[in-house]
Amino acid sequence: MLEVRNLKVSYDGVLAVSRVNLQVGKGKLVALVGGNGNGKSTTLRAIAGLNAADEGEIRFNDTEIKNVPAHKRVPMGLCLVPEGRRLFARLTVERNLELGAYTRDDPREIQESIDQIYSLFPILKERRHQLAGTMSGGEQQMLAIGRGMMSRPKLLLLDEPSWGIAPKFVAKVLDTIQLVNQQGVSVLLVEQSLHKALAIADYGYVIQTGRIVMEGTGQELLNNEDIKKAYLGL
Amino acid sequence: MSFEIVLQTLASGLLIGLIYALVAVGLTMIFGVMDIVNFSHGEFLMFGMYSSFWLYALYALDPLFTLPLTALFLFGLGVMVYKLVISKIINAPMVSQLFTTFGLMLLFRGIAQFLWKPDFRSVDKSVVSGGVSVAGFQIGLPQVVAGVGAILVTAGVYLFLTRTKAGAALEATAADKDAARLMGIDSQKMFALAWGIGAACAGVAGALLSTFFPIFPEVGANFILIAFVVVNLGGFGSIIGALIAGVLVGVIEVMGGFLLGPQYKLAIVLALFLAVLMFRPQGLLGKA
Amino acid sequence: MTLLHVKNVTKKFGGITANQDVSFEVGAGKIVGLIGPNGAGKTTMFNCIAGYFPPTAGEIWLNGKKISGMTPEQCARAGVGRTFQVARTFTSMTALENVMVGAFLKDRHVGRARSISTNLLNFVNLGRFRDKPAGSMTISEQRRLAVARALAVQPELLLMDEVMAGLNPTEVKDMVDVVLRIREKGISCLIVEHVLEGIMPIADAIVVLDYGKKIADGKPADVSNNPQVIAAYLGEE
Amino acid sequence: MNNKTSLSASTGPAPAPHGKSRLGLIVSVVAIIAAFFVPLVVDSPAHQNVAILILMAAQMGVAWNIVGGYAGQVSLGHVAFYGIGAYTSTLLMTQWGINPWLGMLAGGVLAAVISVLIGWPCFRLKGHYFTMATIAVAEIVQIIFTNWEFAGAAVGITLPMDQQGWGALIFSSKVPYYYIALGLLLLTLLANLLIERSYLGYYFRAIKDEPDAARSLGVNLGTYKQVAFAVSSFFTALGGSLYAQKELYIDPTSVLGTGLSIKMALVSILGGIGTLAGPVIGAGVLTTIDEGTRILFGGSGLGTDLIIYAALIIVIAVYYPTGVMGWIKNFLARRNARQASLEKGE
Amino acid sequence: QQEIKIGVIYPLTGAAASTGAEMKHALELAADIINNGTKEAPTLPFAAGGGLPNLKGAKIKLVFADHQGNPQVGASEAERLITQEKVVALVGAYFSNVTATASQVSERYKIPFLNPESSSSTLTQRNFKYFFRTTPHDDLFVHNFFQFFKDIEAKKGVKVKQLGTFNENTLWGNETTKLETKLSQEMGYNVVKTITYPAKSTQLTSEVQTLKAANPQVVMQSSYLGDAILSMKTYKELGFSPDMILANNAGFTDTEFRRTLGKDADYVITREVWSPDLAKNNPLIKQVNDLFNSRYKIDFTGNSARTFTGLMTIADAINRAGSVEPEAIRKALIETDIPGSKLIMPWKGIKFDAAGQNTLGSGILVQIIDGKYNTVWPFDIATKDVVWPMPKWDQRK
Ligand SMILES: Nc1ncnc2c1ncn2[C@@H]1O[C@H](COP(=O)(O)OP(=O)(O)OP(=O)(O)O)[C@@H](O)[C@H]1O
Ligand SMILES: Nc1ncnc2c1ncn2[C@@H]1O[C@H](COP(=O)(O)OP(=O)(O)OP(=O)(O)O)[C@@H](O)[C@H]1O
Ligand SMILES: [Mg+2]
Ligand SMILES: [Mg+2]
Repeated sequence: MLEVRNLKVSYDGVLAVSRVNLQVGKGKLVALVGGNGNGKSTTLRAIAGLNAADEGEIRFNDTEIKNVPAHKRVPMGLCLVPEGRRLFARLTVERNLELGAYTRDDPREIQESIDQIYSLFPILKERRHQLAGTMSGGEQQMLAIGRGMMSRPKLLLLDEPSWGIAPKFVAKVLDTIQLVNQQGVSVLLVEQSLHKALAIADYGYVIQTGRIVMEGTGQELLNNEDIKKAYLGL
Repeated sequence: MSFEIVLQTLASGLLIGLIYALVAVGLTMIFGVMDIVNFSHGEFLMFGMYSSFWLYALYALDPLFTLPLTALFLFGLGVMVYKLVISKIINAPMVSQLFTTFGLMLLFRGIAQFLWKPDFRSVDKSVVSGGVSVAGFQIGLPQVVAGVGAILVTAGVYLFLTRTKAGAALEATAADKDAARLMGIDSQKMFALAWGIGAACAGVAGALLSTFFPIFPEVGANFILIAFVVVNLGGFGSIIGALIAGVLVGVIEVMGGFLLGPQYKLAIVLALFLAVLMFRPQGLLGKA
Repeated sequence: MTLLHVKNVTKKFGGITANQDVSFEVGAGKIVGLIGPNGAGKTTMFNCIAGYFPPTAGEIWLNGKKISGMTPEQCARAGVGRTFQVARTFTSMTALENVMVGAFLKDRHVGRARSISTNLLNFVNLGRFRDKPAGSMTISEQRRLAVARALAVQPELLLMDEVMAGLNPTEVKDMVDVVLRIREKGISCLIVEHVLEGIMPIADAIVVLDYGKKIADGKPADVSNNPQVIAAYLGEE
Repeated sequence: MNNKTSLSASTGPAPAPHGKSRLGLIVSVVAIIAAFFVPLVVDSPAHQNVAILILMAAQMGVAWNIVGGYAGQVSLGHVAFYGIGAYTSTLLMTQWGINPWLGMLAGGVLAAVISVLIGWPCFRLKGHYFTMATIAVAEIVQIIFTNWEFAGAAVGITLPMDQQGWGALIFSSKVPYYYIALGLLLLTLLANLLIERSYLGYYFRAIKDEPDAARSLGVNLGTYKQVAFAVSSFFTALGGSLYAQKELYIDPTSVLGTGLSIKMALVSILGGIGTLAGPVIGAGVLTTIDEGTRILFGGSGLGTDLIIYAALIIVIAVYYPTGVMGWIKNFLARRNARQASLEKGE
Repeated sequence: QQEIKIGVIYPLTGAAASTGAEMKHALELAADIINNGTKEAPTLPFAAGGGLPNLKGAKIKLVFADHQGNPQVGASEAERLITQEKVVALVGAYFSNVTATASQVSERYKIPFLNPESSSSTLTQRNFKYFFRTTPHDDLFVHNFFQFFKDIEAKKGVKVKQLGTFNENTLWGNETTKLETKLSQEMGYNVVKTITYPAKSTQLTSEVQTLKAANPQVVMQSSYLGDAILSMKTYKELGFSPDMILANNAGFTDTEFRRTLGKDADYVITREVWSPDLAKNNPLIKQVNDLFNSRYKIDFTGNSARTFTGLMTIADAINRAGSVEPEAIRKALIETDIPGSKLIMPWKGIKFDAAGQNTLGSGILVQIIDGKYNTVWPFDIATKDVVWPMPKWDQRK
């Protein structure tokens, strides 16, 4: 479904990602893990089209999308829930959700999706007329995830979805992701709670200083000694 | 001072205020969506006036009938300005944006002077001319038509922004253009649209003005300061705010000038404007 | 000895009550965790303590001085340092300069402020970013930078809002180290954190908020066994 | 917990601020020395006049830059202070025969005082609202002067030319004006340099970037914005006094017109906002373009000069949004990066 | 062959650019006549062509500069023209405030400055040695207004009592207002309303409203073109019909004023210094105007005619000086004595007093009737009888 080859991205001439190779199969849940500042977000942004790739290939459903502008990747079925949420702070919660469905047309179906999100995160329903920017950190994160799902993506890119979410809810968020995945949506997940992420992932990649240094199934990685030492603090 | 004079003054203020509103709507729209202050907005107005004038002078078409054409022409101009210039400075610091639109202002004036000479022109025989006298006071017919036009256009823009999908997309782009792209919104297109509509509003205002205001390359200078005050007073980005503020400014200007001395009419408007900002730093209808 | 005393603080936004009649204390040289579900009112409490919102009701005292009603800059002078949930970095300045802005509160001398700040950057393990534009750091790095910056005002109480979010367990451990060393300097810490591995082991006390109200208060071990806390926040594990 | 770090200051000498600034230092010293010799080399008064215009524009820009660039409070009403400077020294001299040097100082102080009256309410406004409020204030000031009989109203004031020399600050030669303008510019630059290097410079930039965060570090926004505003208006007013002494005629349109406010900002932006040398470079470029296009194309009456001038402004703003200084920095950074990557063998 | 450079400073861009363009044309025509001669106006000085005879046929070369309406730019340009272009004299600058700064520069350099059309009376009160002005100034013009009142009272038996002033808030408007107020008091007229309005207004409703409320018999108005047009439209719209609008030149004499307003411009009386119908008294006027018209497709106006005369005057002085030394030119200027018959102006001639002011200049009043300017005062040179009062708006056809 998604295939990234030799991806290279830089900021103002400084390389942030060099040589990233990864694949996400149809209906799979793939995790991308790594330490702080190693290029996870940059990789996701490049896939979504927010950062231009200097070199390499990004193939989505067998089409090369490297030069497709970000907004045209959405109707193709690609959606990124970005780091730092990037909500429309001055708009209401509901308006944010509606905008998530910008590429969709049928108002009734859109309403259904909104209701689905509301049942998933009841607080959003309660606060649907509050301005997104005044919601608490965790509430905003839920809204960001919800908004991302509104476009009915085929591949969902999630950048640290559990950021700032209370422990009780982290499980719920991850459950939700799994649920979405089981409904046929492929997921590429960047997550810091490694054990939780790798536990639900079909496959995982480890990124270090802009390169993929290790890959394997979730369980393999969890049991790897190097990983335990470097990332799990064991 | 008689009651009639008060009524008369109010009416005149209201009518010119509606024009201010229309000029300001375009400005506030561009600001609201892009956070860019367009110094060259008065020149869009000027181009609108010249467009009406030339259609009138060359083909004897009345500005009122060519209004859609003028609007279309200015829309195109706005889009073109966006594509050629503004799109390159979206991420630049606020001051360089000011600088660019200021340069555009000078450029447009220079171009107008180059193409059409510094002469004053006017549309002398419009289908609407002269005045009507209602209940003892007189108002100019062109002004009335312009006022009605201003209300219609403002309402149209408002409905477009609040009731259509494109309006929502504009709003989203305004809030966070990267996030909007992630929703599948073509932010470039939205910005171009904002400039198109903004310029078209100014163009329509110019067309409506051309039936009673002299036309010359620097005419924008007469309106731009007032337009800025109106946009601010209404709250940057607020269409309804611009409408209310426009009328308010028009009435205060005429009334204040009449009561306290015409030489201070602008000072009165500005002072009241500052006073309002002290209590509502975000303007009347602006969001904090 | 109590350093911070929050007395019956209530904060409302229009119809929403973000904090309701919350009271707790932070002892001198102690680490206190402030936890609770999303939207419980933790960040709001921080904003009240640091002077960003005046409480709707109640009072806040620091070191025997009433600080509720003060402006943020007065609170900073009174000894409150803070970080923000959204990083709020001075993006056009380097990492070092960011910290120096804080250091100037106590010492206007540029050279001294610079050396204090260099030390602080190393202290939070960001030494290598010293002369880099702070805007190019990742979000989690920027939050750590904010810790150094807040430390530079030489506070008596440091408020940290989710500085461990976005860190993997190893990095969390490093950050825990940093927090412990802050306490060693005699600075009290009030920490909002969802990463429990980061806060539970080191906190001297935990305060739990839910829907704006305090539902528990005490030693970490007690709090984590409190059924109400489990139901509202921790979830069954 | 091995590497214990001390929070207290180490008393050793502070490391040099920026290694790269050494080049800047050399260039500046050479430029300043060269500036002293300009009138000796350039003997045409018209060219000297252009040089003076550049220095005066630079001085305005440097003064504006303190509040508009460093502190990020974009004032487009600074001409009010310029006018206050011009009118104060002129009125003091024509009405009471007070020496223009004193008048200049008085104008500066008065402008600073008035800046407090303006700043106190206006600094509650943010971004474009602040900018617009400053424009409004300046317009009001202009209207007041246009109608104020004592200050010559719209007619303006002609300065008497009967006394000349350093005491009266009026000369028939251009050279003294050149050195006065240069001295004023250097003084303004010095003030700017001291600010930039002191805590104030850091505070100003912090306020510009993230006012809320600055507050958490004990920075009182109102106070420090006001400090920047007052210093800036003080120096702007000095420039205004010099204008009056040089042109010997002032009226509301020439020393209180909005165009001048914009020019102050333009000069800084063009050169590089929030940098020391930026406005000076900007003034050089802008004045040259301005004078050049007018001299080359202004006689035609077709507005060609305006078109070329405007087009140049736009091109510069679009392609070098951070000004000449930004371009230089970028250039150096890129070169360094290239060298670094060469060394790494990438 | 020698070339004599004369610097000319006018507003070639900016708000007054259209007037600037007319004056530029007038100067070009004058220079061309001097250099190449003309057969159409044989009695005009230098009509033989071939440059300045006393300087071995040296040609005049005009060096144009644009002051953009900005006093500082005016001064810089003067500085440049004098020191760079080495001009021997300056001509300019239309706007009184620019003339003020530019002539200050020429005074410092001891270069003659000939001002053909700025009317601020203060300009010749500065004790300048190198400043000469051919046009009469506002003092005289305003006096003309009141003389006209006296004359028309005597001739037509109308009583002018209530005056209103309507002047823009600039140097020019302000000085005029002061003079008008002063003279009304001296001559027993009652000013019922004094309005100074900000130039470049978007609307003049409040002003006209105020004026209308005061109900003056005659409005004395000083406005540039845009405001002149706007005010006339507002008068009509608000139905304000005074007995007479007595305009102080500027916008009201601009070609565009009539073209724009058409019939609505009729009956306005404006102070002038020149009018084509004066050709009746002086054939030169028609000849030169025809030349101008055939070349630029426009007629002379008061401004361009004065500017033309200005250049002729300086050329005359240089020729008599027989030298390009500024000092010699100044001397020659002081001795200037051109008779009225050699001018295209309705003046008795040109002769400067110690302050540099031409003492033989005078003004006329013209009234627009059927879209044409007709000299109506002084009565002895009038080409048409004055229409008084002007018809009310609703009684016009
Ligand atoms: N806007 C930017 N400008 C310059 N450099 C940047 C920018 N954003 C990120 N970088 C740099 O690129 C590198 C990779 O950053 P990225 O955000 O992809 O890391 P990450 O793996 O997502 O880290 P984290 O876990 O902190 O989110 C970092 O060294 C960072 O400093
Ligand atoms: N300015 C505001 N206007 C309206 N509601 C607000 C405002 N600020 C906060 N709230 C609401 O108050 C409640 C408490 O918010 P707060 O940010 O304090 O939560 P929190 O405990 O920090 O949550 P999180 O862990 O998710 O960051 C939330 O429901 C939030 O939506
Ligand atoms: Mg990241
Ligand atoms: Mg929070």
